[in-house]
Amino acid sequence: MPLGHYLVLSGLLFAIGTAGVFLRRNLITLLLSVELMLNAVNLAFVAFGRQWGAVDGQIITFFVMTVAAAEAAVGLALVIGLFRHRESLNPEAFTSLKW
Amino acid sequence: MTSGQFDAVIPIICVTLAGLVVLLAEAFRRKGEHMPIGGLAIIGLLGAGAASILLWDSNAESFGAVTADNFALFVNLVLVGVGILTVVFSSQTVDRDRLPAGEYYAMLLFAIVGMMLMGQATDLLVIFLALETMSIAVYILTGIRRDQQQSTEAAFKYFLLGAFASSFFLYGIAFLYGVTGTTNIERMSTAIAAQSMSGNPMILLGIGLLIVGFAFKVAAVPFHMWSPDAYEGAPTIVTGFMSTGVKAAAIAAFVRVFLKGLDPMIADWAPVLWWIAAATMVVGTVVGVAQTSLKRMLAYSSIAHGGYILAALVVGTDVGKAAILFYLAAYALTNLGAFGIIAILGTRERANDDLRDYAGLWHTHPALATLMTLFLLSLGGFPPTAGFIAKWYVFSAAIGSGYYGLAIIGVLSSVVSVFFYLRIVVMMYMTDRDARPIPPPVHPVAMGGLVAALIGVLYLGVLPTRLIDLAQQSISTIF
Amino acid sequence: MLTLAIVTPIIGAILLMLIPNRDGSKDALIRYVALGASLAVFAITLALWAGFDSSAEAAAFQFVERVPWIPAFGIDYSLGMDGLSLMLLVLTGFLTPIALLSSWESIEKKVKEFSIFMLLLEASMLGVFVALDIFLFYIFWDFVLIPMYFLIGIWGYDQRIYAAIKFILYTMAGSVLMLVAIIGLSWMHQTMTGEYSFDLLKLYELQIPEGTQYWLFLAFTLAFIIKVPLFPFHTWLPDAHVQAPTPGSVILAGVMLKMGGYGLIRLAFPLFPEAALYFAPLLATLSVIAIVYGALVAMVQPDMKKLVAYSSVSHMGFVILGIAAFNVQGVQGASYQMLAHGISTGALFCIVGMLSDRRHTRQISEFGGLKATMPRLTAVMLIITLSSIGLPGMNGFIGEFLIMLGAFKWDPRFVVIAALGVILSAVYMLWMFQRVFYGKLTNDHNTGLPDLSFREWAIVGPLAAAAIGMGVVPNVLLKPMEPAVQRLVERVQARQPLRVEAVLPESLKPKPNAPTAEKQTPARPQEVAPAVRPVTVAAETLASRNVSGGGR
Amino acid sequence: MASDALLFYLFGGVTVLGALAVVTQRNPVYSVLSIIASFFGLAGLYVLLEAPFVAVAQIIIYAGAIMVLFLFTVMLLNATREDAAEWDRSHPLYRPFAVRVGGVLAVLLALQLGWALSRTSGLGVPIDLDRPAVSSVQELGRVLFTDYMFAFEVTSILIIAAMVGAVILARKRDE
Amino acid sequence: MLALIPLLPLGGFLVNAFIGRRLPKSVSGGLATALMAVSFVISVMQVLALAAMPPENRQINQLLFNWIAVGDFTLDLALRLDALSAVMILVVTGIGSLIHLYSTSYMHEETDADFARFFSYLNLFCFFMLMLVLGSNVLVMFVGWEGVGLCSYLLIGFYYQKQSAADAAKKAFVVNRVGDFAFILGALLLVVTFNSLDFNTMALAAKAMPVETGFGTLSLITLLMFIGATGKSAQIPLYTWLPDAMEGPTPVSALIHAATMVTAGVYMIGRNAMLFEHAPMTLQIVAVVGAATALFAGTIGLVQNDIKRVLAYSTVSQLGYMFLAMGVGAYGAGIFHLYTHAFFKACLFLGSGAVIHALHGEQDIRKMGGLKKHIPITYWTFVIASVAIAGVPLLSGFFSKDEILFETFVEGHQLLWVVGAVTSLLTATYMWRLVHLTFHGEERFGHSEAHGHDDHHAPAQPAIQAHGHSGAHGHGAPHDAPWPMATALVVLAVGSIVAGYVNVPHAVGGHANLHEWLKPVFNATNCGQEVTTGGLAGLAIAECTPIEERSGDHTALELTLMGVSSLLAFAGILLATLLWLKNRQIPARLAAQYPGVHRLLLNKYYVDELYDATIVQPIKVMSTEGLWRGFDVKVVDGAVNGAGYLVSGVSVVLRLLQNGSVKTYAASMFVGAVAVLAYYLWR
Repeated sequence: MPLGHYLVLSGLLFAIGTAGVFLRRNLITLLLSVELMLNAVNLAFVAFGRQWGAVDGQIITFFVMTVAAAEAAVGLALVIGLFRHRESLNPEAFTSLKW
Repeated sequence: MTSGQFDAVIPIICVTLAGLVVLLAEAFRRKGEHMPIGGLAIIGLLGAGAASILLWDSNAESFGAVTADNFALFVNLVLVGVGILTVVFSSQTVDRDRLPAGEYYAMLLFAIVGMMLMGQATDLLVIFLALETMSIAVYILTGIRRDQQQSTEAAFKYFLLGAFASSFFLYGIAFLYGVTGTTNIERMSTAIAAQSMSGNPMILLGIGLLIVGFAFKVAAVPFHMWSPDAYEGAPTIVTGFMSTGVKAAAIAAFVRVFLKGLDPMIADWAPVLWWIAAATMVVGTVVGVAQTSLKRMLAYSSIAHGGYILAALVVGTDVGKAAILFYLAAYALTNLGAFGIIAILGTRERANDDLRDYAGLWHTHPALATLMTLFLLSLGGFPPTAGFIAKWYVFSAAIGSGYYGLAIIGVLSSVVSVFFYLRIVVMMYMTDRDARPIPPPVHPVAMGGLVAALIGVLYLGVLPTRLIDLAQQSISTIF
Repeated sequence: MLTLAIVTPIIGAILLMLIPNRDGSKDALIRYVALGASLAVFAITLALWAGFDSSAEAAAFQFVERVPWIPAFGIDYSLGMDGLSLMLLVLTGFLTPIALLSSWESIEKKVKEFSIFMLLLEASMLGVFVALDIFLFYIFWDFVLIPMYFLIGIWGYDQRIYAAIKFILYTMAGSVLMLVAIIGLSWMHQTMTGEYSFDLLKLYELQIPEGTQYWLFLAFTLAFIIKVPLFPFHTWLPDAHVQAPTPGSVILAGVMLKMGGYGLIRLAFPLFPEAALYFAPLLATLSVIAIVYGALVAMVQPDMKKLVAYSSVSHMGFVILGIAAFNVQGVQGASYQMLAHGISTGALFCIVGMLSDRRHTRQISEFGGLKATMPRLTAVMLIITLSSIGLPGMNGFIGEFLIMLGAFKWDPRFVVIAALGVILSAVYMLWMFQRVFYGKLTNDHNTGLPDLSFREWAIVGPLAAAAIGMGVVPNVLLKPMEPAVQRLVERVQARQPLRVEAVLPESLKPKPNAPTAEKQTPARPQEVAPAVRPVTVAAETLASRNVSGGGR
Repeated sequence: MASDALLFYLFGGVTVLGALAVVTQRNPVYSVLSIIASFFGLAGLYVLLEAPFVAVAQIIIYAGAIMVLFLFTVMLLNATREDAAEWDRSHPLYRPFAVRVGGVLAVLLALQLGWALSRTSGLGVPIDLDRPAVSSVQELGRVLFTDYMFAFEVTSILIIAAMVGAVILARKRDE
Repeated sequence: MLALIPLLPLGGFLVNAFIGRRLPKSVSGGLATALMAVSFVISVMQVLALAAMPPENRQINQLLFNWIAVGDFTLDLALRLDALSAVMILVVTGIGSLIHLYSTSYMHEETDADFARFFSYLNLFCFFMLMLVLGSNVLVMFVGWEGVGLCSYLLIGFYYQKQSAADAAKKAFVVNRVGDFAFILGALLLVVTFNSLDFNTMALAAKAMPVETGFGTLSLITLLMFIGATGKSAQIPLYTWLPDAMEGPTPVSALIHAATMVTAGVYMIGRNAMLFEHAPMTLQIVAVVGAATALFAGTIGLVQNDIKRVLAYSTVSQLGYMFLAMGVGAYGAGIFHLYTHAFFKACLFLGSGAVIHALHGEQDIRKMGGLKKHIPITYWTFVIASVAIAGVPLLSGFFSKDEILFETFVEGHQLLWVVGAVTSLLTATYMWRLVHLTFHGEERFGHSEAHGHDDHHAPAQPAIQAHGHSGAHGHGAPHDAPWPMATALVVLAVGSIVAGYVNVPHAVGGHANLHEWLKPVFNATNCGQEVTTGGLAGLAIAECTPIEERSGDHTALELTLMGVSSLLAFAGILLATLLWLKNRQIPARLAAQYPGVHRLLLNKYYVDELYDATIVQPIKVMSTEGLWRGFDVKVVDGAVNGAGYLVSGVSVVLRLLQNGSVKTYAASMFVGAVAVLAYYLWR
């Protein structure tokens, strides 16, 4: 398969991730969208790595996964914290900081 | 350790160890026992500072991914200063706000580790990891006042948007990797230079996405919207830390990536950054005008200052790079001082950051008011403060390369910014105190920190030569 | 020595900071310390005068101090003075103690801080006048704003905050563009000579392309004419003046406005001669508008301070006119007018301040017939009024006459309009004088107002004496300035065509059958005046340097 | 080759559909489950790219660990239904605006990426022609612990920070 | 020595100004008077010294110091006594001394402080007036010129509590300033033309220049200077301040507004005769303006009811005469009239002061009459002066006026001569109207209502009001002037008779001594002394006829004209006697018959009102509404504040974008990202 296909797929995934940020009214889904975006990047890395015939692409995905895990942990902790304050997961409920 | 493989990372190791020690100390601390945790943090930071000084001019490299060139060391020193001042100011706020001291200082130190690494890393992947380390620590610091919804909310917004930005950033790295086959900045530069790539859409995509990622971290318009909220919600002293440390680290990495790795493409990215810098300067100042919360106001001011730094980045000459370094140092001292004062004046219940809280401050806390005034004047760019020299340096760089437009936008927006800085002064000096409770007395350690910052600000304003020379040396060694 | 002059007030300010005075118990001590410091500065300026060599052959700048400051950019801490600086230094040194004295009754709260700000202000103003490095110049220039901002904002009247902010933003908006131009200039020096320099003397030698000059000149000039202030950039002045406390107004009008004129003479014109030539008619046009406009608006002001403020607009218009002409008479006149205006307007503000201290109002309509209760104040006010309207024999006249002379040699059309100011100044000043001091005591509050106290004598006495003295023996001040002005004018004119009889219509040009003077005017007859001097027919000759030192 | 293409489209389809399901589901539980499905698709693609170790890691770490964390949180908060739309219509910037803009932007972004790629030369060439793939776990480990050793160490700090942070943030409020 | 002449009064000023209020009146007044007297003596000595010199270099110079030196422009503060200034200093110090003497008595009712103030002003005035006449260059002259204006201001406003006085003072100063405006421009043009302001230098230089046929530089200069002179000397159109100036104490009117200051304009033209001589067009204007003023003021004087105002208009009219003389080139005649006028007009004013004094401040001649028997000294001196001013033969006024008319006629300005003659008739008429109404006829002053009921004029001077009722000055019959006043009156009356004899024309067997004396001054204007070559220079010689050489050829004509003017004088007196003494209904009837004309005259042709409506009010309104509230506040400040509001407005709007929703923030980021990418893709 040509590299272009993978990249287009990755781009599509990335765009879907960004769209998710807007479409959903749930903090957890927002986090999932971010995960989608990271996975899109991972796909690109692996594809590029394959293109260059090097392992770097694959290795970088490990790091990305680690980061994603760390982010997920912190993000979910924050979601829990927020939920404790307002009993809501709607991002629109958290606009006490503005202007 | 003579010129071992680890030389370049000694400063980072120092801070990391300090972070771990702090964490352990907290773990072994009995309830109610007082422990000089902040002192431990300072020792670690001083170690890092000493190491940075010792490494000066050594150009040590470690692991092929970390360098200790003067540029990085300069940034390290700024970060050490930021860290120490933050720790010093925290002495007043940690107990008052009942923060978990060990974790707080540990996060602070881990954040600094990330920041230092951002300056020192020569590999995009390491930069990304460092960025994440720093970011995660700062997210946590932002949300550390779990009892306040605002704090958590700020942390979440910052986190979510930061995560997006990281994705963009990472995607950018992916494209650059795809084009050049490496994430090492040096090699990337060579690869780009080897084959003319200015028309390659992939590399342009990579550059664009990297710009987004970096611009987010330095809170450049239009990627700035998280910063006022995050700054307002975070504990004040953390805000100060964020606005200086995070910015310094992000700029350091920005400079390294763009002026070293992507230098061959400068004709492609400079125009974009030109617009971003201009918009940042303008929007930062203009929106700051309407603010009534001091923290928010300084958040916008911080955005604007990011714009000035970006302007120097656009220029990209040696003068510009040195100007960036000088600006970072001057701005760090000044802004931390200002935020330190706000932090000191806060209480557990309220941040006391509304403009009206400052009415008549001169009458109740003349010393604090005077200090605040001087910091604000420095932010506004009045002589004889560091802020003036810094701005002059940046504009000088811009004008020297013919960027008159940027310089004029810059000076005019600094005039506008003076308006809101002076509003604070007006409140402190020219308005009578209303019936608000008088804030608590100042912790002597914190006061010492403020005075030290002030001395720094004035020293850099009156005798900037040493730092200018240092900045010039720093950039001349690597670029 | 110059550093000493700048540092002395700073030391004074630091001393004041060390005096604990939370409850105001040490106010008296603080006032004496501040006064002492300012008097010391005055003494230093006088010593500078005494040590100044005013002969035409003397070095351009004297008492030069030069220490590298930011060598990376060729920025020096470089001070020096010529006659022009000297006179402004003396003016500053003279007015600051007076302003401090005038604060003794009008400033009651936060005396310490007030005095500190006054001394800092003095230091920075002195710095502006002696800086030979334009970077240093800009630093002093900008710093001046800060103490003045506080003086207006803290100790001013009702609208003080608006006025203070307007003042600082207005003037800053102008000066930041100058900063851009200054940097641009230094880069130009770097490109042309390969070394960074902000040294004024080196920059003078720069051959800047004309198109660039225009922009740089405009940037510089905008900063200066806002400070002066020139129509239509004058609207900050009435607000700032009216709202400032008396000492602030005195310094503002007395010295700060002069920074603008000084800047034009010292920087804008000699640095960019071609541009200056190009824009001079524009400046002159604005200046004559300012003269008439300021006077007309002053005429209808109900508030005394505002009236004086607008009169400043008018008078400073003359200064700009003289500078725009940029020949020896014009510039000398402008410099002299700056000094004269410093004295008379300073005194006017002092007197208005005294009235407003007594009555807590400055509305003219609140007064009337004050001569009956305060004859001494009236007498002093009269002297100052006359000096302000340029009565011959008083300080105002010399400057205005020389300015008009200089401008007339350049382009008489401007002078015709400017001379209207002569009429109008009499109208508004005398009208105010009449409404305040003449007539019957109609307002009961005005009965029994105390006349001048001893301290107030100490304030207005020297001012009035100076006003008369400057009119009678102007040469004392003109002479030291002459070589400096001569040099600057030559510098500019060397790059320009002669600016003489440029516009005099053909029919009005004098017939050339009178013997044209030799370039070397013979030594002027000393004792027997009428001995016929060769008639130089309307030629502002470049080489007319041997202007006879009239000393005998 | 044809089977490659078939598999690519199959896995790609699963991935994309899963992703779309993530962002269109109102129930977060379904979203989490959809993303797991999408990850399986990705894992398949990694296999196609001759990166089996990554594929396995994708399943084990991502689908197995991280997503379980998500699922756990969803359950913990017992927020299986998304809040009803409660836009603040009084606000001048009527909230759905952001949503619409965001949607448009996402499409634009996709188009931009696609266009950029379409203009890049050399992307149409099949990947596996010139260079051999490196898929051995041994090689992977060697590189990871030599060239990427430092990065690996850095992640340790990252993880400590995240861990401690998550603990602080999620801890019960009363101390 | 020369410098002492002005410096003595200056010393008097300083003493009185600083410690005067603590001195008794006798000391302060006495000192001032004595200093003036000494100054007069010195003047006489100096003039004698001058006379002893050969006529060609009759000049005494004294350089005080170098005043202004800038570039190639240099100016000395120097004094110069020549024949012309000699006449002037004698007038100034002589009449000045007398008026000082008079004032010691006249002002005696003031408080010590005010008394000293008065004398300090008076001394200061003399100082400046002497500087004016002695100044060796235009600028020193200008110092004096403005200085006397200042003193005039101070003295008119002496009764500062009186609104009308304060207004009049300001008006005087401002109107003078209008003249100064032109004067300064003239001086500047002089500098540009001659590069000097020294009178000698300019005279020499001007001599070498041709007489201008068109309107050239010299014409412009002289015209500007003449405009200056119209201000100071109250000529059309700037004469309006002088009648108002009568608000000042009467001795002031006598000294400043009759004898000395107002003649400064005439002096100035005389001083610069060499320039005017080369600018015939200006001279023409001077003559016409002078004549017009003379006639115009004379008509107004005819109907005024305030004793001092009548005299004021008379002064304006006489000044017009002088300008007429200057304008036709009869400089000597002009100066001669200036000199004689000083005597009789001072005498008249002082006499009117004595009348007012006697009536405790009454100034309205309709409330006088029959004073002859009460105040004989005043009466007789007043009559003598009136006869003199009317031009009755053998008195001083006759000689000077006559000479002017003669010269006018001879110079070919017959029309102007007619105007002058009519004015002469008018002069006699209104002066005698004044004499009749004041001194003759029935007594119309009520003892109990001696104070003004006049609607037009402000109430009597407060100081007099305040003190007038007490002590010796109670309500009694009018009493004659005390000795200092009487002395002054008598001396001046004698002067009015004999002053003319210094210049008896050749036609009646005199030697025209004054002309001879002044000859070197005006002869400096003679052309042809310098032998120049070239066509233009030759033309100059041809056109330039020495004026003073003319007389003698026209003895018959001169005698005829003398006769005519004598007749006119007598006719005027007769007419006045008829109308206002014998048959007083006629003027009233006339007034009723031509109410418009009468009102026009009474209201001084509404010139003040015209100025107010066309200049003063529009300027005020324009300044307030147009410039200040309009341009300044609305436009400039509007722009400034508008910029501020714009920034805050934009700020508020941008701030609203920051709505707290994380999605909005994300959207902003994506917008940025898309834009950056778009830039790269569509570049």
